[in-house]
Amino acid sequence: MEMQDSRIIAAPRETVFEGILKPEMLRACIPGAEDVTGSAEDGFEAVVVQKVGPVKARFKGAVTIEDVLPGTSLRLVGEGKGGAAGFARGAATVTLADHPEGTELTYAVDAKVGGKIAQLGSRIIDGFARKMADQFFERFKTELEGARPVAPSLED
Amino acid sequence: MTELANSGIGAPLPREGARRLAEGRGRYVDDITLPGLLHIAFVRAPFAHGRLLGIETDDALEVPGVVAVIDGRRLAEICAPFDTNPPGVPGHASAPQPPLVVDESCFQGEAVAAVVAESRAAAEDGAELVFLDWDELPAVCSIEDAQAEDAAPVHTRFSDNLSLRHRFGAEDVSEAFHGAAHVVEADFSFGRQTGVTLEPRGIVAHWDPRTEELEVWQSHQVPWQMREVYARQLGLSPQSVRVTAPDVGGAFGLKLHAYADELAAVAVSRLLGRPVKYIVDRLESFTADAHAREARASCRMAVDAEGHILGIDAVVDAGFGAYAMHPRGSFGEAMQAAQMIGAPYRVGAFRAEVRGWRQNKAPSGAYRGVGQPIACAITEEMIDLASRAADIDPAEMRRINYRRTLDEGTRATQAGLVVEELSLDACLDKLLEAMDYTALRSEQAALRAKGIYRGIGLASFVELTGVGAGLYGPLGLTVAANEACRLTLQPDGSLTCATSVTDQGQGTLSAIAQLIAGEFGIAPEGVRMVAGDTGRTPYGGGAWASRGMALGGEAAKRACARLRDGLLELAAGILQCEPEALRFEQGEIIGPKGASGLDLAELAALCHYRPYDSPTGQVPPMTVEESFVPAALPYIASNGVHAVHLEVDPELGTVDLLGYWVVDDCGTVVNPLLVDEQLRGGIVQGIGAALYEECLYSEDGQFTNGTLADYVVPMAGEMPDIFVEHVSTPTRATGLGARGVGEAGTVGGLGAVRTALGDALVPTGARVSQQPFTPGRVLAAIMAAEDAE
Amino acid sequence: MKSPDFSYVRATSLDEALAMLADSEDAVILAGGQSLVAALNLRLQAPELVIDINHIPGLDRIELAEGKLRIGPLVRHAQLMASAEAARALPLIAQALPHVAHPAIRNRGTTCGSLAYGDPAAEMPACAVALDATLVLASRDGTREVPARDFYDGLYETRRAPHEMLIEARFPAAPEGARAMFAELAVRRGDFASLGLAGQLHLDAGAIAAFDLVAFASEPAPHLLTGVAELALGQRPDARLAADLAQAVAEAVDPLESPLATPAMRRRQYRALAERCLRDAMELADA
Amino acid sequence: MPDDLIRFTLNGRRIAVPSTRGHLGDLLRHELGETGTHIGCEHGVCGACNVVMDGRVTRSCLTLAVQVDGAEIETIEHAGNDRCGAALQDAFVARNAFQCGYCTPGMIMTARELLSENAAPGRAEIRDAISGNLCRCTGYQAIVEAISDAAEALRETADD
Repeated sequence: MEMQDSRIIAAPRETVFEGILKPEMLRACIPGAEDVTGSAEDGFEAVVVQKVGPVKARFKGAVTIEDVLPGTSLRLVGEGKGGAAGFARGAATVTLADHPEGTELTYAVDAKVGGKIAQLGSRIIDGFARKMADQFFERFKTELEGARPVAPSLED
Repeated sequence: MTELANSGIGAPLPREGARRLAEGRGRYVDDITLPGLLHIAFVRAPFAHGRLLGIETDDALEVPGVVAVIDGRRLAEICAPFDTNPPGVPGHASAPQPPLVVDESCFQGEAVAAVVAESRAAAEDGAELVFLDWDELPAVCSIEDAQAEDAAPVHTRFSDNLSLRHRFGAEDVSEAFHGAAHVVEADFSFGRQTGVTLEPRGIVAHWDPRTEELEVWQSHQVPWQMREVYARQLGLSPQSVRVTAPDVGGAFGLKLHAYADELAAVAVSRLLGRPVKYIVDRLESFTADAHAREARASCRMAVDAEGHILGIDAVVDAGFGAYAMHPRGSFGEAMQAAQMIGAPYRVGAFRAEVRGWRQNKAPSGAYRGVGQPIACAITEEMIDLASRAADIDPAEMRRINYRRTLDEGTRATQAGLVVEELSLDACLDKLLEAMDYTALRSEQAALRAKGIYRGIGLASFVELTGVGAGLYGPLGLTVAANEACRLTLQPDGSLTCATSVTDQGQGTLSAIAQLIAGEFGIAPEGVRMVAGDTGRTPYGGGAWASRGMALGGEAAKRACARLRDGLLELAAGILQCEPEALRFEQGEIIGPKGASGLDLAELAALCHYRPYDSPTGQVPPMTVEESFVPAALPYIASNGVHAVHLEVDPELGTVDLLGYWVVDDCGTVVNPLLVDEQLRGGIVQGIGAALYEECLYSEDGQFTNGTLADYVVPMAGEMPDIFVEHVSTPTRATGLGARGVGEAGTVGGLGAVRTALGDALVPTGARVSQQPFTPGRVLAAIMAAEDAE
Repeated sequence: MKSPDFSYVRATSLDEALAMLADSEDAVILAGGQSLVAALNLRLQAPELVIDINHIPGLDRIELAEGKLRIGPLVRHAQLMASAEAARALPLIAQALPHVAHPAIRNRGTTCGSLAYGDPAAEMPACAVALDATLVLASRDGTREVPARDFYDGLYETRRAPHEMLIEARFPAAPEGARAMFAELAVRRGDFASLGLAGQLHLDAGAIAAFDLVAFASEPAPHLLTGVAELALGQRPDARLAADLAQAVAEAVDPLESPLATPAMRRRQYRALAERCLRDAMELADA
Repeated sequence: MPDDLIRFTLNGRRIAVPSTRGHLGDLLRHELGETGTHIGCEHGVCGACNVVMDGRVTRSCLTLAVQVDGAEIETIEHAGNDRCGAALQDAFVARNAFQCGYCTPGMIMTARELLSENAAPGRAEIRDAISGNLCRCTGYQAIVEAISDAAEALRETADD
């Protein structure tokens, strides 16, 4: 499925862009992330647990950042292998633009789910992907705008 | 008929073994257990197309109860991949299919690794912890995508996706279309279906290293075929393999094939020297059972002003899936879908081209009717379109064109079909009377004026039943198509019939027992049937293509004749008369002077214990074996006509079935109790195809409705009562005269719903080409027609 | 398709169940189990702890008092269906229940379980929203009441926190002369609906005095059609009104795009379904 | 279950069996050898696994094995012990209301509950009652007729 949404973030464009590249930001923003290791250059490894309605799945995944146009856009590509449950993969193309109230972050997400999870119905899967993306960028906005600073380093 | 009824044929007797099933005493594969039994759960490919880079099994092996995790490379050492390219099908190409993926996987759900454990639950625990490392490859799923010039290959060993190309009939039929009074044309799309047997596939395999014998219990239609398959793939002597099919919870063609996962289970047992069980669960059954029916077609029909069919020109493109199902291939459906177009009718010129396309989807295979439902649906809708163009009543249009028999001097139709002894006129007469066709037509007209859209649909069909060696031999398939009967007179005077025919609930065994009982004038309880076990039955086919009674019944009849002739000769010697003067009645020999005092038990005791009492000193054999395959015909054609009455709700798009009638000719009806509900069951599957059932894949080859809640099969609430009537034209091909009936319901059901829907939609100007006719599709067609106005 | 391993506890009191729910990171309540056990078999869920409340006394009561019908958390669909008192008090529920799955499922499945689960295609949440029911949620820290109209956020998303349990659904009894409106489109009897309408209207002196209608199954959560109600209130029922309101329903719904039908098709189906169930409720003759 | 045993009554017999995580269907079939209850989908749609739990028809695949501690379970193996079950079995045999027999136990358990509540169900009521039981072989018509026949037979012998 594909979907698109945007958020206005009360922070300058450069700050927003740098924020995305920080590993601790991924840690804080990926919904259900239990464990994130790695770096923006080499990619991140994560264990993610997600629940939508009757489905609760645990994925071992990798997140890479591609097509970086500093300050302007990048692609976040996440891929999770769920053992017998199947796989989940999402790519978010993030574009930043100046906005009177800070920065407009637009994201276009293309999500794919496969294997047993896909078999159980697109109804749930669409909800799954939508929820993941919305939560990610909502948390991202909160983290960047919030008084609470991003934790400098979590133990791996 | 009186004589026949007395002899057991034609009596609506309850089925042998029925009480056992009604009391929950069936014995299905999952009910079988062995000491030391291990269980398998498979890790299956999550992608439609991928390259397997590695398998991580460490975590899985830590799970309590997990004994082994076995991958495709390990199995490849002891087990050959299926190679399904019958030499007799020119231009056919399919990739070899290993029991487990070795490096390239070609459909979502293909088995990759076997987790073997003390329980199924532990095996599944382990399977969750096997992580697969993949490169995803481009997937090609729809028939259109597979056809595209630049389509990625479904399997990297091929450069394109064309698996079969064939033409039936003439190269050029354009002549017939020039100057025809009417030419009609339509496109068709048939949704991919699967059989959904209520009992999923399952297997217990035991390679015993002590005896070096492989014993297999499998929910299957053709144990003899499977004996050959397992022996061949594992490099064993067929004589060291025994395959038993216990009670089978529905098969419908789905359990006619050899499956990679089941072969893997057998190979795992061979590897570990332990008995293993693998029961396909419902989620797996959707992605890993054979699929069927996916096809697109276009057809043109030319008729003259009086409605005579001048020509048919059709193209059928079939979706084969990733591999050809072993060993019979996936081409049968496509071939019959094309070849059977127009079969019930005299057709001036005929051309049907068929192409089969590989796709990154589950392999397609045999499912009840094999292509014939598609051919029937195309034909019948074309007839309706032509009848509207020519302004001829659809029933009359059919009658005008019915094929009574082959034209003089020809051996086959232009499509190469040998169809004889048809009774379509008689079937139609009976049908129209039963449904009160004229009254329904007037009611339809009256209701149309009120905006109520009812449709009346007819579908005539010719079905190829009892398919024999004439089909498989020339294709180069090592499939026995004869059916055999080994009949034994036991010392106590009871009879044992070991038959190669198998029974998945059709009641064939019961009908054969009834037939045998009739031959000796005894009660069917006096005949013990043995079937479904290569260790105990004579070599032969099994169950497919509506063959049980037509072929197995004939073999039994012939065995009875031989046994009886021997016994009568013996009795004649004792009674000092001619054997021709004797006959069996209630197990007793009746002679010119009435009851002789000799009965089966007495003769059996004499032969077994006191052969010296025989006047000649000789006794006839107590066991005779007969095998039958129709010599003259590759198959026995049966025929019939279906009718549907339905109402379409043009606002909701829903279809409500109001009535269903069928008149079928399956020749001699041995047991109407079995035959009628067999027809109804087939019809309900046809209705399922027409209205509900479809395997929905996403563009990237993910199966998206793979649960029984999402893949919709017919339930009791929506099904109509179905009126069944018969015309009986015994076939001359056998002494028994029975034709097959197992698929007749499915072959005509789809077409009849299609024509009824088309008829109902006439006032709206809409036509639904894509099946199943879901509310969404019906509504889309109606809305498109409204927009066009 | 065998469930993963889990711990199982049979609670003997509500307090005990709520305490365990609070103490465990990952516990689920087992009432009817008709969705939960399927999810376990399918390995869609792998809870640490399953808390069985089936043996807690007193949770299976249906009580009518002070104009409210209270449904306890162990009241099965079949039990509610068999209750004459419930049928009188909640004609909408009586009309909707036969559409909930099949007899064997209704024998075990609970009405509160269905309400708490929040399947968008389920009938009971739609009825609860239409009838303005109150849902009582309990946790170790106490109870709170949430109007059903605020409870459903989206696809299976509700206001229930993980440590809370739905311990009662409280429905206002229908006033004398209230008429239920219910219709759904499902492929087969007992299937999850692809779209549906549930509601109730009430006439006073020949005019519509109360009107609540919910669209469900085609959207992530039950959708109370307040705009349609505004058009209906104060009007006298006739064929014209039924047609106008049906048109308003079709315009008010917001069906999700699905592979089976476009939103435009869904609106057309809604219009037809709405007109029919409005006419039924208004007791107008067939069109 | 302090000693980790599931104790319940199965077809009139007292049973104690080690606790297991699976569903009731598997417990009956694989731990207790009562294989008449069939597993068709394990997600509650097909009805092949229907048994009677504490007097009500229940999907055994949607019931945890541990849940039946203290319960009374009745399966197809015992259905013939009452008039209604026996009448249904007779009628199913006489009408040939099945082919492969895989759905039959669940179908009969479901029909028995219908007839215990409704002595004279119409065809539509019968179809509605069995609408949660999948039969893939028959056209359902013989099943409807068998249930109807059984109801009639029970009415005729009601006073015996």
